[in-house]
Amino acid sequence: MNTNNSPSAHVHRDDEAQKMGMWFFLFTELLLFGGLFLVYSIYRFKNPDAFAHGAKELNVVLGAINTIVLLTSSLTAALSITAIQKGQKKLALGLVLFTIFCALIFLVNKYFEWGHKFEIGIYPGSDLLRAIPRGEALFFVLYYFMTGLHAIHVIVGAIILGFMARYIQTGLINSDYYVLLENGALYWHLVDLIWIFLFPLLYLIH
Amino acid sequence: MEAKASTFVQGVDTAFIVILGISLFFLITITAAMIYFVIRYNRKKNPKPKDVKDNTRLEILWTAIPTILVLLMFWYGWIGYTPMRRIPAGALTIKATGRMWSWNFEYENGKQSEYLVVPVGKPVKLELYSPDVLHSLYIPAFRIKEDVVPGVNNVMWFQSDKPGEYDILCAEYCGLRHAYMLSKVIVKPVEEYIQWYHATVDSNSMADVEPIGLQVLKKNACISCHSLDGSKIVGPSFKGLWGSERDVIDENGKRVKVNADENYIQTSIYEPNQQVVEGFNKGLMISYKEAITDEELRQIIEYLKTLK
Amino acid sequence: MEEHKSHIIDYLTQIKVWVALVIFTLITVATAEVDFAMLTVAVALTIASVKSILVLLYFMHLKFESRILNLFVIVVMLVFLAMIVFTFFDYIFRLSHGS
Amino acid sequence: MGENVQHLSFLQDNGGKKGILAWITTTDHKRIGLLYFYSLTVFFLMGVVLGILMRLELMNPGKDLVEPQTYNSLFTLHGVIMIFLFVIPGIPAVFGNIALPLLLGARDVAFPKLNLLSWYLYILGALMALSTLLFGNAPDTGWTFYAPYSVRTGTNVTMAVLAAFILGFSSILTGLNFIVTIHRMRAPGMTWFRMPLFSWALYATAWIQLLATPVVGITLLMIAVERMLGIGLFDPSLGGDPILYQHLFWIYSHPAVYIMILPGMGVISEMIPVFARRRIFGYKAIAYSSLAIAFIGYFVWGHHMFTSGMSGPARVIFSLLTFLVAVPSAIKVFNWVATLYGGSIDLKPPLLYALGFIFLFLIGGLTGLVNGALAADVHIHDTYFVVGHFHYVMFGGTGFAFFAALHYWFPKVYGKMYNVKHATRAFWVLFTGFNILYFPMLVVGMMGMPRRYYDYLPQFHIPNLISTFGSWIVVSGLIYMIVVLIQGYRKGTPAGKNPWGGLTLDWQTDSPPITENFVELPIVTEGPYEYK
Ligand code: HEA
Ligand code: HEA
Ligand code: HEC
Ligand code: CUA
Ligand SMILES: [Cu+2]
Repeated sequence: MNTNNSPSAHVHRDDEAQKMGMWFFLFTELLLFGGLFLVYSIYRFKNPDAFAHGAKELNVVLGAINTIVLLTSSLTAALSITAIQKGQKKLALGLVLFTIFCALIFLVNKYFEWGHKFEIGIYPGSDLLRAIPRGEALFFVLYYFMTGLHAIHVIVGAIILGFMARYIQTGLINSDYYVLLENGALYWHLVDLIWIFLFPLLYLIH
Repeated sequence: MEAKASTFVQGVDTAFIVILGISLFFLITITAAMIYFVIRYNRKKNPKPKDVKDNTRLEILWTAIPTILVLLMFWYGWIGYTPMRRIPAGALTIKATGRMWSWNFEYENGKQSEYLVVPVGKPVKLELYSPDVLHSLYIPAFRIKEDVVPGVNNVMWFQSDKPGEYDILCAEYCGLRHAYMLSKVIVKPVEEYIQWYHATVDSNSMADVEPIGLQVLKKNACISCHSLDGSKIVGPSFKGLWGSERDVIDENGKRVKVNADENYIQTSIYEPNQQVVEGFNKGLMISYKEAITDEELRQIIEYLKTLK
Repeated sequence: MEEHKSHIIDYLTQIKVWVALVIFTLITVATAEVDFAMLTVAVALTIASVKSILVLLYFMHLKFESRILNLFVIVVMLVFLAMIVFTFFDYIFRLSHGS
Repeated sequence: MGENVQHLSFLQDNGGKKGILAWITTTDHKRIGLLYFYSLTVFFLMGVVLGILMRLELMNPGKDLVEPQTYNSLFTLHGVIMIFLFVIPGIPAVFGNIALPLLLGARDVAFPKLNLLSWYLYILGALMALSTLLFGNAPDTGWTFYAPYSVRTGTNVTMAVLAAFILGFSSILTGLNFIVTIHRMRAPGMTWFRMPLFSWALYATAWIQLLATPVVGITLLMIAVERMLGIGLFDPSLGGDPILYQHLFWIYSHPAVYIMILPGMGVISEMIPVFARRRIFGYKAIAYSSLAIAFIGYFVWGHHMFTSGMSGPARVIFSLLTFLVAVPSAIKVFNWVATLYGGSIDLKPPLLYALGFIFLFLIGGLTGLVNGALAADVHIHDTYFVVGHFHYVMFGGTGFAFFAALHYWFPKVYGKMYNVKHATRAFWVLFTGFNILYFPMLVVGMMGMPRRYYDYLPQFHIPNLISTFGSWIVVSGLIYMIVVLIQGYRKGTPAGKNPWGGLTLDWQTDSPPITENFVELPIVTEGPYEYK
């Protein structure tokens, strides 16, 4: 085997590798929720009526609004990349901030939704959950677990986007180097992707 | 383990022999080849290696042959197993309860026994039931095993053609006394079995000389968690319990003192997680509401009174 | 280690995708009220799948990424599906054949 | 390769930092590999001690040494330590880290900082798991954490489960790093089929780490939440399904056994051609069989549940697939042995361990086939036969491959050579003791002794006694081996760049390698084992 006599290569930037790494990370996230989807589908299969009954308790309107909020935030996250590619720094910044704003709206909605459930006594470990049929209790436990884990991802996503906004401001992210923003947006889309399935599974299928 | 303790032995042992036979063949040939090559092509003897090219035909060959062999193994495993799942109609049905940490067998006429007594040459179906955690009913001599899963109605069956006594072991880890969750199958000639089945007193235990309350405690395996001599096993000892003052944690997590009277004993047995004795764990003891009648409860209490 | 510039997706395409997504959401909410019996689940999941494919292809730029990455996404989905299918092999036969 | 006097070896180059700080803040893949090696050895030795204590208890029926509760914690922690802290991270985190960039002709892994982060997560997880040992109340569920017992027991299961969750995360990040490294950092001219086979093995492993680990992560998280909030996810008295827990657990934990063995197989594939001075036989067959094992390995998990009450058709399908996953392993074994044919074989310690691996893995793999057969497994499930099986594959397989790698890359990493004669003797002690320790377990398992038994019936006594005796020999062998290696480290003769005559890129650079591995990045023009 020969060695290369050209000047030794610099440690050089590899955007492609960064993005690939992000995608692999998303795969693990998908399977993390995948495990939950599996649990959900088995329990639903075993207790179809109880699950349908439980789903009726959820507020479809709030769920639908949140879906649209997330879809919109996904759009603005995607648009911000186009903006930065075109060198429109202000626009990009605005779009990222708007995305974070949507995340907050989502969380506020979630807060009211959960708050209402707590008020009527549906929360993990509550007396009511102990009293209702097992299948239905399972539904609510899963509801909290799945939306809770998702909400954590929303929060993490918003924090990541916060950093992105900062980096756009400082110019670390610019029209020449924006893989960070792309990765942040990818993460955000994943959060959206998961919600796209959570919404019908939890709220709609009666 | 000579002869055929159960009808499955043949099929299972054949599967073992086929697989172990093929395995042994490969183990010996491959090991021999390695040793031979290491000696024959040692660097001292053979300083210049041959240049051997890859050989696709060889690769295909040693993919195909193992594939065929494993399919053969699968086949033997399968046919040895199918009879285990085909329960003959009209099998004698017995409810087998595995709980921490004892076995109990209940017959169609309500007779209960800590040993599994069965007639020779008759199919026996066991309906497996667990009130607490996973167990597994294992009879090595019969080559069968099936988990006892709470909330799931597993069944198993067997037919033994050889009278005798065989070990029953618990093969799924179930906590502290897992290794002591033992019992026996007693295979009896049919007439003897019928006699046993109709006898009111269980001739396999010397129950009648013990106080009736203790019998109830034994039958429900309370004493695998509660000692009678003051030592701590999993639950508090029964000794000195009656009438004493107990520190318990109630459902809201508050510490309270209660007096161990009839009421307290009753809730402790029917709703054990309502008041949990301090220093012990919730969830280990399950409710015995279904298992223990009011009559038996009274007998337990009478017996506890004698344990000072 | 080729240095390749990402494709720039114009604003309009993405907005169109968003409109489609919102419409699908409304459809799925509307059809949830209708009772297709066994089909309800299938319809809801199909719509969700279509939506997620749109997100993947456009918002996540998968359409403009390398072939290998697309392949990976498909493999991951298939592995996940297979996990579900194999688990159901147990439950379907267990529950439909009674105890 | 010219004048590289000015380049410091990675062992000396502290990057301007002092002492321990230069190590725990390093991003150099070789240093991180060594960090893993040292910490892992400590944990491993703890696991060994627990194993020895168990054997002492099992020497005779009845109580010999400890209380039942202690015994139950012993095998749980022994399992948790060995699985999550030793065999799963083992070869990838230590030798993958050290060797992968060298083999590929790269300066480092793709994400050096992430690499360091995985080590920190590993340490965090390890401390959490071990804290239960120190502060008492160690978990007593077995490493499988089966519900509902794991939900009910009063021991500190929550901590152990969260530790496993974090360790899983560490494993995922390592896998992610390796995949991207292999995709993006190969030296110019190194096509996929010019990669050394160890990289192929790590590549296949990384895919399993990425796709299987999250499933067990979420499952264990559910157990933790179930315990903390008292809700019912798997507890049947609250509507849960304990068999579903088993599915989820094994969806990860079966593929995990291939996380353990594939890197080991990769190591063996490196060594055999080097010591036989021959091009490896069936390069592509070995490379593809790694991928095949990784892929089929996802769909056989049900073979751990043949007696759980799973449906009949599922049992049959899982059994069939289990047999199919054995075929690619067989292909590897045949190709290894064929590589020896006509070679010029030098029986140095690394090769000795490699051949020992093949023999022990054969026994382990073939007993795996017995487990895979429905009829046979109904009898031996959850008996000592299974315990024998998995020690043969995990310790005899992965453990011996780990030793092989250790003896192989030792001169590269430290630049010094250990005493070959003593290392050879240590091997024979270890190998002999191993069989005396574990073979009786296969026998006593067939006789019907269940596992996780604190005490046993008298008919099982003799094999248990022999086994305990074997454990002492194994420990002596282990101590012998460690002493030889430490002596080598302190007083060994300089090893030179290429003591074994390997052709892969790791042997073309200095021993120990310089910080950025190569003075000039190599250009690759042919396959890794082209001995002429
Ligand atoms: C390194 C880890 C490792 C590896 C590689 C394997 C490899 C295999 N294992 Fe093992 N296994 C474990 C670790 C591992 N296992 C552990 C830890 C457990 C217990 C978990 C617990 O319950 O705690 C377990 C349990 C276990 C069970 C469950 C037993 C039970 O609980 O009842 C089964 C059942 O099918 C099984 C099967 C197999 C098979 C078929 C292989 C195959 O991959 C083996 C393939 C290899 C060969 C076959 C040898 C080479 C072949 C030849 C030389 C050719 C000749 C062969 C042919 C004709 C095909 N294993
Ligand atoms: C790789 C994994 C591994 C290893 C190496 C070992 C090593 C040992 N194991 Fe193992 N064991 C498990 C994994 C392992 N075990 C698992 C997963 C279980 C199941 C737990 C459960 O049921 O939940 C188990 C269960 C188990 C049982 C069954 C308990 C029961 O069911 O009741 C027993 C019983 O004797 C036992 C004994 C031993 C002994 C004596 C050793 C050793 O002490 C033997 C001596 C070993 C050595 C002396 C070291 C060899 C050295 C190396 C591999 C590399 C070190 C490198 C350096 C130091 C540089 N183990
Ligand atoms: C698996 C173990 C287990 C079994 C079997 C078991 N118990 Fe218990 N028991 C416990 C534990 C642990 C406690 C303490 C926690 C609590 O109060 O719930 C307890 C508490 C009690 C108490 C309150 C004791 C006190 O000191 O205040 C009584 C009475 C009792 N059990 C009776 C029984 C009876 C009667 C049976 C059998 C029908 C039985 N138990 C079976 C584990 C068990
Ligand atoms: Cu019951 Cu083990
Ligand atoms: Cu397995």
